[in-house]
Amino acid sequence: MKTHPMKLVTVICETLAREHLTRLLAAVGAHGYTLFPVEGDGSQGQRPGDIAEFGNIQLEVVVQPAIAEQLLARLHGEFFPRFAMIAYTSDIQVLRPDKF
Amino acid sequence: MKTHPMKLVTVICETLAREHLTRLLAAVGAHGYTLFPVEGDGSQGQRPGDIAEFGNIQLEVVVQPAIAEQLLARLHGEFFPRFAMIAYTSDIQVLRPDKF
Amino acid sequence: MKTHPMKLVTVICETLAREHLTRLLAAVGAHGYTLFPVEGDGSQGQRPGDIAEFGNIQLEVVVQPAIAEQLLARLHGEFFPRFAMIAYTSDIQVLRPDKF
Amino acid sequence: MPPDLLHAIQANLLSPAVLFFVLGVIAALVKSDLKFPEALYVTLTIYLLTAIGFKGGVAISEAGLGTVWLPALAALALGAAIPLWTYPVLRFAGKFPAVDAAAVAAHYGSVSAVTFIAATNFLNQVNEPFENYATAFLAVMESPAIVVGILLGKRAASGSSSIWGDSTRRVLHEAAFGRSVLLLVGALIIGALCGKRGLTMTEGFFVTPFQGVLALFLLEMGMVAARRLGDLKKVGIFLLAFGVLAPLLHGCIGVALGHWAGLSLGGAMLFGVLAASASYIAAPAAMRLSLPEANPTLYLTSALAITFPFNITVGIPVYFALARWWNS
Amino acid sequence: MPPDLLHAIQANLLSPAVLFFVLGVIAALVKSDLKFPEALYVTLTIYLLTAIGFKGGVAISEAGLGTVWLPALAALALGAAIPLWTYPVLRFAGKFPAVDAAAVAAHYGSVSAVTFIAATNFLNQVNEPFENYATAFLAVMESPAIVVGILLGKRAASGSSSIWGDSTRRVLHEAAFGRSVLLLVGALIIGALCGKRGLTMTEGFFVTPFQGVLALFLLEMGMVAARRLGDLKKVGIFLLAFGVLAPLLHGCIGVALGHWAGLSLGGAMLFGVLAASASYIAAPAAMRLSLPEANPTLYLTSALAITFPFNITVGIPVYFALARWWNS
Amino acid sequence: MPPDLLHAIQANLLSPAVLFFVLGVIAALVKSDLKFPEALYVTLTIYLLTAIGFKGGVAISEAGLGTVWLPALAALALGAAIPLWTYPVLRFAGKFPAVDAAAVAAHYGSVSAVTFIAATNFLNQVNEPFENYATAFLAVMESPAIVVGILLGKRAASGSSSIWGDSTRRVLHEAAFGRSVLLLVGALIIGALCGKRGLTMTEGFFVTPFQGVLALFLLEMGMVAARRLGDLKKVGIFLLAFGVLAPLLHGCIGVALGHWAGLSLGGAMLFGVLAASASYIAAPAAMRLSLPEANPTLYLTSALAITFPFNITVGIPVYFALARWWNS
Ligand SMILES: Nc1ncnc2c1ncn2[C@@H]1O[C@H](COP(=O)(O)O)[C@@H](O)[C@H]1O
Ligand SMILES: Nc1ncnc2c1ncn2[C@@H]1O[C@H](COP(=O)(O)O)[C@@H](O)[C@H]1O
Ligand SMILES: Nc1ncnc2c1ncn2[C@@H]1O[C@H](COP(=O)(O)O)[C@@H](O)[C@H]1O
Ligand code: NA
Ligand code: NA
Ligand code: NA
Repeated sequence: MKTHPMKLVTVICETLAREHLTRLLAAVGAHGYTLFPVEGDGSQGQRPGDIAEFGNIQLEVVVQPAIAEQLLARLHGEFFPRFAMIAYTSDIQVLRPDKF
Repeated sequence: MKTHPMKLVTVICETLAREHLTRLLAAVGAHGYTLFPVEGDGSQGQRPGDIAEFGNIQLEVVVQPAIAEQLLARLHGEFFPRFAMIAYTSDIQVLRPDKF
Repeated sequence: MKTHPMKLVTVICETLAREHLTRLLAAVGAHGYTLFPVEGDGSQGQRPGDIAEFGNIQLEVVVQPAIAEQLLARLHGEFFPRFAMIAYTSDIQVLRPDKF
Repeated sequence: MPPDLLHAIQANLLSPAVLFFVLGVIAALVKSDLKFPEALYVTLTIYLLTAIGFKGGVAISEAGLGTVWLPALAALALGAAIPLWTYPVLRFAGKFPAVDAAAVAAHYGSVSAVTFIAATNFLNQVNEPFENYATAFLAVMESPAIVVGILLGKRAASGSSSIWGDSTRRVLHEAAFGRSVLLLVGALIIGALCGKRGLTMTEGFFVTPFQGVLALFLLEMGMVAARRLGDLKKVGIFLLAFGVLAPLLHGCIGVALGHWAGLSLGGAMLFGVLAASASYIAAPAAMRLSLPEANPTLYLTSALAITFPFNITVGIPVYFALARWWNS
Repeated sequence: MPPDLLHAIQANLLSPAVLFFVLGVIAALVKSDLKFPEALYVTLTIYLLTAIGFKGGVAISEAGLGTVWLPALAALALGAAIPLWTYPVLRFAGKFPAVDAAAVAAHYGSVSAVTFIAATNFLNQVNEPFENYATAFLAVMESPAIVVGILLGKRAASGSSSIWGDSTRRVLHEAAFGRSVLLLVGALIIGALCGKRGLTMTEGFFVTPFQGVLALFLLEMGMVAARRLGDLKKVGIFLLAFGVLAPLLHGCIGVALGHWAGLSLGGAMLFGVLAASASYIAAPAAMRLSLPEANPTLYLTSALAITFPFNITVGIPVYFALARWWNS
Repeated sequence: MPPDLLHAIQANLLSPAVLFFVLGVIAALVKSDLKFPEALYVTLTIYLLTAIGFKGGVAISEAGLGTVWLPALAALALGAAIPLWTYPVLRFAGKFPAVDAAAVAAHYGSVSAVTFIAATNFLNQVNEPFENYATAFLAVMESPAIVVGILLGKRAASGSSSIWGDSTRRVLHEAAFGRSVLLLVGALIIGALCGKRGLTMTEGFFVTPFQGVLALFLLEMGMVAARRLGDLKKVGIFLLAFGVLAPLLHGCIGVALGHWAGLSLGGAMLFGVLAASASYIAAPAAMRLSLPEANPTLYLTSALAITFPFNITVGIPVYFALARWWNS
């Protein structure tokens, strides 16, 4: 099977940033995303996750490298100063490059 | 610590494909898997996840590269046409290669 | 955006190892972590996850390569013999290397 | 419309359960951030199924199996038969591909437990007595149509490998031990074994809060149904009409059959409701498993976004009026 | 302290609900592994909101809208007005940045449903009657202060791109259709449409277990509030004092206004409680969405770790004593 | 078997709670897709523990601490003592490694709250009165055996680094503030502080639905226990026999001790049930934390798949017959 390189961008952030984030994804042109609630600990303290509003979500999005670049830039500029969060990219291989 | 390369195959799909998927994993010879419910958005619409049957799962399986290859091929041939889903592979390092 | 290489260590293990694990993370100097409950199947049988105490968690931690090394070594020496678990590392890119 | 029917429709629309359903629809339409956790949905399902199962079982222990078996058999037969005429209608009049026609037919032969519960709620509200053991009909009607539908669809679909191959066995397993059948039949048997004494012990749980729990559940179902409204335009005018006419036709047949099987007015009406209702959880799950080629938008939209809301709001009082007319 | 007040405080502290709250605080302080699942938290919220909404709606249908509109308007106006004086106090006396002052002000103008429910619980316990339709005041007071607070804060903050830009529309959407407003207003309307008959049908769910459910919920809220106690030192002495004095002041104003609007002793006390309480779910969510520059530690700690526990334990009996004094 | 015992066993087996347990076992054996969400499991646990704790506390406030302290002390001592004889039996007769023997011993000295609750349910059903404050014995018996078991096991196991090192402190912390102890003891104290009046306020929640909730919980526990049945062959015949004989022996001792401590027939029986029951949540969690070298298959299978179902179905009526025989 021929696979194609793609970028996976993972964002872990406070739940209350969710709507901003999904709007950002639409803005940079991502075609879909996956998310789920997580617990966490970081520089801004523990997030036990018994109340969604005070907890974290993890959001994963598969995108073209160029879009990943753009996404990271805007996360850095607009989100990092405002929200408790981390973000990272990794290299993945997909079968249907046109889907992303 | 000496680490060994292995493949992580991640599948995000509608919950109702779960049983087919785990049977496919057994068929190609994976030794275990991990899964959890997720919400998502994609070409086939939003999946809010308040009813498991209408939601998504994310399934992660660590396998030998050859098995990953086989798994992808069968996902492509038998699952992609039938279910709302995405799948991708990434390179990971493990300590106990014989476990996978 | 200039990105910096970092290691993502993923641990999937029985929930009852949680406290030991988070203490280990603190001991090796990780600055945060993310975790969530998962279901799984492996050499030690199915873990359906309807009772947290009998289920699995997945823990993800972003660390410097040197710390990842140390973490893996201690997982191998102290955890693998004791708990149902797997662990693997992958290469990721972050924007704020000083955060990890 | 006869004034009685109007009155019944109005009474139904002003019940807490139906109003909470409407609130759920509104919540989804205005895109409110209200969302039920998945665990709550499952919990409510487990509660409602065990509660009606248990009460039904107690009723069987009072009435005796001798009274129940004939109408139960009729219910089972009706469920299995419905796909036999809905399939050709969808296939030839509706021009649907064979797997899609089979899948939709399975949904309409199977039943919606919530619609049934809402109907018993309605009967309680208008003080119309009914056979409590009617839950047994619900229990036996879920699976037969699904099996029939899959058999119809399998002739057309083709599974290419062993993952798909042995699915018949799995379908029968699901039909017998799937979550809802297991809970319903299990609770029925438990109720029958415990009898009235068991009910006295547990009525603070299975009876006291029941109507309120149903209202809460319908709030969620309103949201779930309304989220599918956007797909209405994708399914075409034929299926839209089918989603309203099929339940009306099946409701008539069901009421008549229930009457013929010796049930009271209320019981015959419930029979009609079962025939008229379409499954939207068990049947879709079975179709994804056994006929993954069938298009889920078609059967989910018609069962969940058309037939379910129609039955909950208008259908139930209509079948009641039918049963009354038949009885007089 | 007058003996009456002491007695009221003692009665409140020894109620199951408040003792479970204290247990929750202790659980968090000793770092017990007790944790409520998120789904349980949401379920309890949905239950409490629909239950008081529904009962309030039934009360409206009994009392008539004519009785309710004036005090409801007064409640709405009071909620919108509170930020107008708390903002300058925080900005100039407290020396807080503009966005932070605006955010905190929004929290104190908005309301805490749980505090309100605990207050009705207290009134039931001391056998003091009150207008059940007071839930309507709760419903109309949640959003206005949030909107006012955001407008105050927006003048200072600056959104740099379109993701942040169109937030006014979203804030108004939230204010009208956010989860808690939707459930409260929806259940109020349903209750008003169903009237007494609807209540009879569902009281096994909405009334019978209510007080116990509240106790369970306060157990969780005790843990949630106590987890924030560690942040007390971060917010400074000014906000600490504000978190106790603002509710006392607003409680007085609320009791007086409620009295002026023609409410009974119990109703005026609830009015005071609403004015005194600070939002810790709806308002923080709105601030993160619309004023993400504001520091959440400030508003969460003051609303959740200071004002909420103060009101639950001491505030409620104090506002009761105030209302009694005013009435005599 | 004496006819009385047979009758008691039959009465127990035909109660809704036990039948739902059996349904759960069947659901797991036929591999039904029925599954309780984790949040529901936790919620049911929290509910059951606070409900019996609260009612127990009210009973203490009625009876006075003077009545309760002696049997409570006896319970605590019994719990701590049981591992002292089960450990050598397992170590030398059973030939288990030291850590495994210690771990299993801890489980049998500790208690199962659900078994206790099922026993009170049984007593209610056969109209046998009992001391409601017996919940206090449950509360004090959970931890001592776990601490003793860990001390026994620690001598054999060796933690190689500081993550494992300071575990004694953590074990004592868990013993005092672990979830179930905290809820039980907390609710006991709250109940004692509130007294009868507190119970009147909350009985719609803590009493009315209690028996039904227990039935639902046992449905889940049936599934959980049955999933372990596959491990029966891994634990060996010795542990199989131990899982049935140890509870019988401990039940006798408990009934005798309870009788000696001045309890009624029902109270002595509950004492026996506590001694006979084995922990399957708190103890396994403590073992994974403090004796991670011990093999969980051994202690989980014996406590959960052997002793628990045995007690729920046959043990409870046996201990009842024992208590009756002792009393006569
Ligand atoms: N080093 C890390 N590894 C994994 N997750 C992290 C890490 N640091 C932070 N997080 C996650 O990101 C959330 C926000 O981080 P922070 O802003 O540092 O509080 C935390 O609650 C964690 O869920
Ligand atoms: N680009 C993407 N990144 C991450 N997850 C995706 C992406 N596209 C689709 N998904 C996930 O895969 C599911 C099915 O995708 P689809 O078939 O496109 O509807 C969605 O509900 C998402 O959870
Ligand atoms: N090959 C695998 N791929 C993904 N997850 C695995 C794999 N093997 C084991 N796991 C996860 O790790 C847990 C413990 O594994 P084990 O010790 O093999 O039972 C399982 O319950 C799974 O959640
Ligand atoms: Na039907
Ligand atoms: Na306020
Ligand atoms: Na014991």
